[in-house]
Amino acid sequence: MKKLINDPANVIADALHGLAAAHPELRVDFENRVIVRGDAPVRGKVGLVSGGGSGHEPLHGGFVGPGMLDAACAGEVFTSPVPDQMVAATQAVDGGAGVLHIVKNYTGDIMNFELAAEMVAADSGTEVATVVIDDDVAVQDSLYTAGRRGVGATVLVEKIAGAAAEEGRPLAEVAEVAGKVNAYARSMGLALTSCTVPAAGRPTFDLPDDQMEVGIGIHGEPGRRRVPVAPANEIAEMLVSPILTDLDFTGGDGVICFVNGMGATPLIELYVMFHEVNQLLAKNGIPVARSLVGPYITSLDMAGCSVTLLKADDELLRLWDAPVNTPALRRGV
Amino acid sequence: MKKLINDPANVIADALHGLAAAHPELRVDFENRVIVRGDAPVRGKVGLVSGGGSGHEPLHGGFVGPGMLDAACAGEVFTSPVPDQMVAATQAVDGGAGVLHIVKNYTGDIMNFELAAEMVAADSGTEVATVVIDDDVAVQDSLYTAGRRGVGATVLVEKIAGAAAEEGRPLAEVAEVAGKVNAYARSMGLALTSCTVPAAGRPTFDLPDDQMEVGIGIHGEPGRRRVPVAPANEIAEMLVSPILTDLDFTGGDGVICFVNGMGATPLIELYVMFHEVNQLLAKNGIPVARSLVGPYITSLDMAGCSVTLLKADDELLRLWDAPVNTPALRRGV
Amino acid sequence: MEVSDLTAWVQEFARLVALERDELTALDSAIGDGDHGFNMDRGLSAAVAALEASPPESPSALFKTVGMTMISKVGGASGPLYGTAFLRMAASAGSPVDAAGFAQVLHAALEGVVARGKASVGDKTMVDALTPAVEAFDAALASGGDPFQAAADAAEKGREATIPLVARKGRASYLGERSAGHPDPGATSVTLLMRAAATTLGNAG
Amino acid sequence: MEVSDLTAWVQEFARLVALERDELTALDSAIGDGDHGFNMDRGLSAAVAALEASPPESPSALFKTVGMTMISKVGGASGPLYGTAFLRMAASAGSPVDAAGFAQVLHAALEGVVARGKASVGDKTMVDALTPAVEAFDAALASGGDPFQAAADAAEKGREATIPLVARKGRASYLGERSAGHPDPGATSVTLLMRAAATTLGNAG
Ligand SMILES: Nc1ncnc2c1ncn2[C@@H]1O[C@H](COP(=O)(O)OP(=O)(O)O)[C@@H](O)[C@H]1O
Ligand SMILES: Nc1ncnc2c1ncn2[C@@H]1O[C@H](COP(=O)(O)OP(=O)(O)O)[C@@H](O)[C@H]1O
Ligand SMILES: [Mg+2]
Ligand SMILES: [Mg+2]
Ligand SMILES: [Mg+2]
Ligand SMILES: [Mg+2]
Repeated sequence: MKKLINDPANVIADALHGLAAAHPELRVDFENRVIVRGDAPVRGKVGLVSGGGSGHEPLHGGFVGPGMLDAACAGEVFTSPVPDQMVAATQAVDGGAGVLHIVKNYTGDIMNFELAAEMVAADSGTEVATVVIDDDVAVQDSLYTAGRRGVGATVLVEKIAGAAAEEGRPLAEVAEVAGKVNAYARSMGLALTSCTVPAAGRPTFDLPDDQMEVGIGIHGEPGRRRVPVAPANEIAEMLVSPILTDLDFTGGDGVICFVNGMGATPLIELYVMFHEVNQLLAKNGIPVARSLVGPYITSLDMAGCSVTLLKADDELLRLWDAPVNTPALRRGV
Repeated sequence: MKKLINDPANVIADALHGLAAAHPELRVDFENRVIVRGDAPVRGKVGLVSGGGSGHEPLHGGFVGPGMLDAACAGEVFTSPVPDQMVAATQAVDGGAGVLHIVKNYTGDIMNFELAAEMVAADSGTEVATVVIDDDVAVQDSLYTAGRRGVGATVLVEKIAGAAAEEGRPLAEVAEVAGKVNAYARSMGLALTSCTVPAAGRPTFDLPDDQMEVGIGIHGEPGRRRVPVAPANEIAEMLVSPILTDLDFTGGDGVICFVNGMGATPLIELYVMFHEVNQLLAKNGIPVARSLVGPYITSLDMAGCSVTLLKADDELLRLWDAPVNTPALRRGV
Repeated sequence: MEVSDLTAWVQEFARLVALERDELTALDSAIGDGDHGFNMDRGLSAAVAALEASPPESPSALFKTVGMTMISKVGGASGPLYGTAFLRMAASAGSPVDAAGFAQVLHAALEGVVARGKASVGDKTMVDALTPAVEAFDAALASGGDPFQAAADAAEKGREATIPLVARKGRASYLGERSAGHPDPGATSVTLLMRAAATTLGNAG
Repeated sequence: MEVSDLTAWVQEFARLVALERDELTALDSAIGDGDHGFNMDRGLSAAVAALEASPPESPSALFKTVGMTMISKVGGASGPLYGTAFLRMAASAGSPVDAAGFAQVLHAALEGVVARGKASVGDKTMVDALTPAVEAFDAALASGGDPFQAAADAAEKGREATIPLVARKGRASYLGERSAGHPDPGATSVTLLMRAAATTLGNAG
C-alpha cells in the first residue's frame, strides 16, 4: 500500500487537522469529528448537516460553508459516523429554524442518523427533517431491498438545499427542495481500479489490467458487472444510457451535468469524459444548462468516474448559481 | 494502460473540448490549442500568457480568467507548445499594455517562448516580457547546467502576477512581482508511482511497491533518489528540509504553503501531508500565513505530492487574497 | 447467570471477533465494503474496556454499556444493529438471568435487530443467523438439551444458508446476483456471538 | 546535390526516426520525459508531408520548409533545436550543393543548435554527436574519404561517448549523477540524421 499517511488508524484525525489548518474559516470539533461552518449557528437559518464514512473527500467536510452545509460528520473510512457525532453537529448548527439531515441511502447511515434524530428529539427538541439520497441507477430499486445508493446527487443536493436555506426558507421547504433534487437526479459510476482502504492495506477487489467494473458505488464495492476496458466514448455510453433509461430528461430547462472523478483519475481524463457525455446528451436532445467536472465525491484512490444528471428547472438553476463559499466549491462570493 | 480516453493521439483535443463545454466563460482556440479569457483582450491591462506541455491539469488552462491568466497554450503531453501557439495567445490578449510570458524553466519551453517572442517582435511589435520559473530545489542550480525546473511556484506566480495585472500595473511591475514570487518560492516533489503517458501506454519508470522517488519534477522524470516508502511525517521532512536549507523562510510575514497532489493522490492524503508540513514549519518557527491544498499542478496519473513554500510579505499576501475567477481557483468574486 | 458470567461472554465474543477480524473483513470485501471486522473489533474492544473501567452491577447495566458503546463507537450498519440488540437485551434482562430469562434476552435482541434493520429471514443478513439461534435455544430449552450449544449450531447453519442467497438488505444487495456464493459477514459475526455464549455460558447455564 | 537528393535525405531521416521512434522514446524515458521519439516523428512526418504537398525549388527552400515545420509542429527542446538547425542550413545552402557546400551547411546547422541551446561538447546533448560529425566531414573532405560515411561514423562515436556523461543541459541534467550510463536521445536522433545522409548522399556526393 502506497499512501501519504502515517498510522492507518489515524488517517481521519490527521486529515481533519490538515483541513482545519488549511481552512481557518471553519471550526473543527476534533473529538466528535465534526466540521462546522465558522459562524454557526446562523440565527433563523435552517441548519444543514450531512456526513458519512470518510474516503469521499472533499465530500462532506469540503462542502461546509456559507451556501452549502453547516456541518459535516466524518466517520471512519467507508463507515457511517456514529449518532453522537450527528447529535453534536445538529446542536452546533441549530439556529432556531430546525436542522435538515442529508443522508445517503446506506443501511448504516440511515440507522445512525435515525438514532441521532431520536436522541436529538429526546434531548433538545430541535426540529429535525431528513432527506435520503438514492440516485444510483446501477442498483435496482425495490420495496424489498435496501434500495438505491446515494452517490453523486449528494453534492448537488448539498449545494442546492444549502442555497435554499441561505434564502431563509423554512425547514419543510428546504427539505422539499432537497427531495426534489434527489427525485430528478440519477447517477452511474465506473471503476478502472479498486481503491485500497488504509486499514485493510490491500485493494478491496482485484481487477485485471484489461477489465473495469461498471455500476460501482463509492465504497469500493464491486460493481454490477465486469467488462473489458473501453475507450471514453463507449464508457460514456455505458454510464449515460442507463441514466436516460431511468428518467426522461427531455423537456425541462436542461440538465446539470456532473462528471465526477473517483479520486485517482486526473482532471484531463474527466474533461475527455465530459466531452463524450456532452455529445451523447446533445444527440439525445438534452441541453446541458450547467456543469460540474472534477473529483467531488470520491472513493479514496480509486481510478474511475461517475456521471450524474439532474433535470433542472428555473428554481434549481437559480439555487445552483447562488453564491457558495466552501473549500471545494466556491463562486459568487 | 487504464485511462478514460479515446485515441491517445486525441487526448488534448478531446480534453480541450470538454474544458470549453464546462467553461463557456472561456474561449478556446481549438486550432492553436489556446485557452483565452472570455473578455480578452482587456484594454489597458497587461496580458498574462503561460503554457507548457499538457498533463499538468488544471495548470495552465484551469487558471485562465479574471485575476489570473489571460491565455494558456496547451502543448502535447509533457511537451512544450510550439511558438505559433504562443504567438496566437499573445495576440489574443494584447490589450495595449504589453504581455507577460510566464515560462517554466525547461529547455524546450524556454526556447519555444523565446522563438515566439522573436516572432511577435518581428510581427506586431507587442511588448513582451518574460519571467522564468525555477523553484525546484531537487535540482542543483548552476551556471553550467539547465538550472532548476519550474514546478509548484508557477501556480503562485500566475495567481499573484495576475492580481498585479488586474490592478492595472504596468508590464515592468507585473514582471517584477512575478520575479519576486519566483525568487522567494521553493518546491520539492515526491512520487509514489510513475505516471503513464497516453502515447507511450506504459509507466515512464518502474517503481517497486516498496519504493518511492524523491525529488521528481512534473514530467514523469525519475527523481534524484529512490528510497523505501515512508510514513507521511518522514515524507514531509524529506520535502520540507531541503526547501528550508535552500532559503531562509524565517523573519517574513509568514509563508504561503502549497501542498500539491500529483494527479492520482486523493485529497484526504494531501490534508494528512499538509498537517505534517504545518507541524514541521511550526517547529522551525515559520508561521503559515496562507495555504493551498489540492491537485493544481499535476503529472497525469502519478501518485505523490509536492510542497511549495513562498516567503510572503504584505504585498504578496494582498495580491494572493485578491479576487480570482478561474475554473480551478476562485475566490472573492 | 451472574453479571460476571455475562461479562465473560462479552469478553469471549470480543476475543473471537479480534481473532477473526481479518476474516470478517475479507468476507465484507467480497460483497460489502470491507470493514465489518474492523467495525466489530473497534466496538467490542471499546465495550470490554468500558466494562473494565466501571464494572456493571447488573446484567441489565452490562448490556446497556455494551449497547451504548457499540452505538457510539462502531457506526456503519453493525453499530446500530448490535447496539440496538444489546439495549433491548438490557431492557429485558432480570438479575440474575436463568436459562429461560436468557431465552427472553435473545428474543429481545432479535426483535431489536429486526425493528432497526427491517430485514427478514432470507435477506442475507445477521437475521439469518440470529433467528434460527433464538428458535433453537427455545427448542433445546423445552426438550432439555444444552440450549447454548444448540443456538450456536443453529447460528452456524443459518450462516451457511446465507451463502447461496442473493442479498436484499445491506450493502451486499447492491451487487444483485453477484452477492450469491458468499456468506454474509454479519451472520458470521453472529455465529461468533453464539459460539462465545456456548463456551462461556453453556456450562454455567 | 540537387534538391531531389536532399529531399531523399530528409525522407530517409524521417523513415529512420519512425523506425526507431519507440527506441528514441525509451532512451528519453530513462533520462528525460519519454517523448523524443514522438516529437521527432511528429515533426518529420509533417515535414515530409509538407515537402510532398509543395515540392521545394531549391535546397534552401527545402531546408526552410523542414525548419519551419519542425518549429511549428514539434515543441519541446528538439523542435526549436532541429528547427533552428534547418533554418540556418537554409540560409547557408547554395544551389546545387556540392560536398564543400554541404560542409558549410553542416557547420551552419551546428552553429544554429549551439546558438539556440547554448550547449558545449560534453554536456550530453545532440551537440555531442553533431560536433564530431561536422569535424569528421571536414577532415574526410580534406583527406579524400567519403565525408558522409565519416560523419555518420563520428556521430555514432559521439553518441556513444555520451553514455558515461552526467548531463548538464536539457532534462537529463535534472537527474544529476543518475543521468550517467545512458546515451542521450538527441545525440541518438542526430546519428540517424547523419546515417541517412551517408546512405542517400554518400554515393551521390
Ligand atoms: N437491514 C439490515 N438488517 C439486519 N442486518 C443488516 C442489515 N443491513 C446490513 N446488515 C448486516 O450488517 C452487516 C454489515 O455490517 P458492517 O460491514 O459493519 O456495516 P456496513 O454495511 O455499514 O459497512 C451485513 O453483513 C449484514 O449482516
Ligand atoms: N540546450 C540544449 N542544447 C542542445 N541540445 C539539447 C539541449 N537541451 C536538450 N537538448 C537535446 O534535446 C533532446 C531532448 O529532446 P526532446 O525529448 O524532444 O525534448 P524535451 O526535452 O523538451 O522533452 C536531448 O536528448 C538533447 O539531445
Ligand atoms: Mg461500512
Ligand atoms: Mg518533452
Ligand atoms: Mg461493511
Ligand atoms: Mg523529451
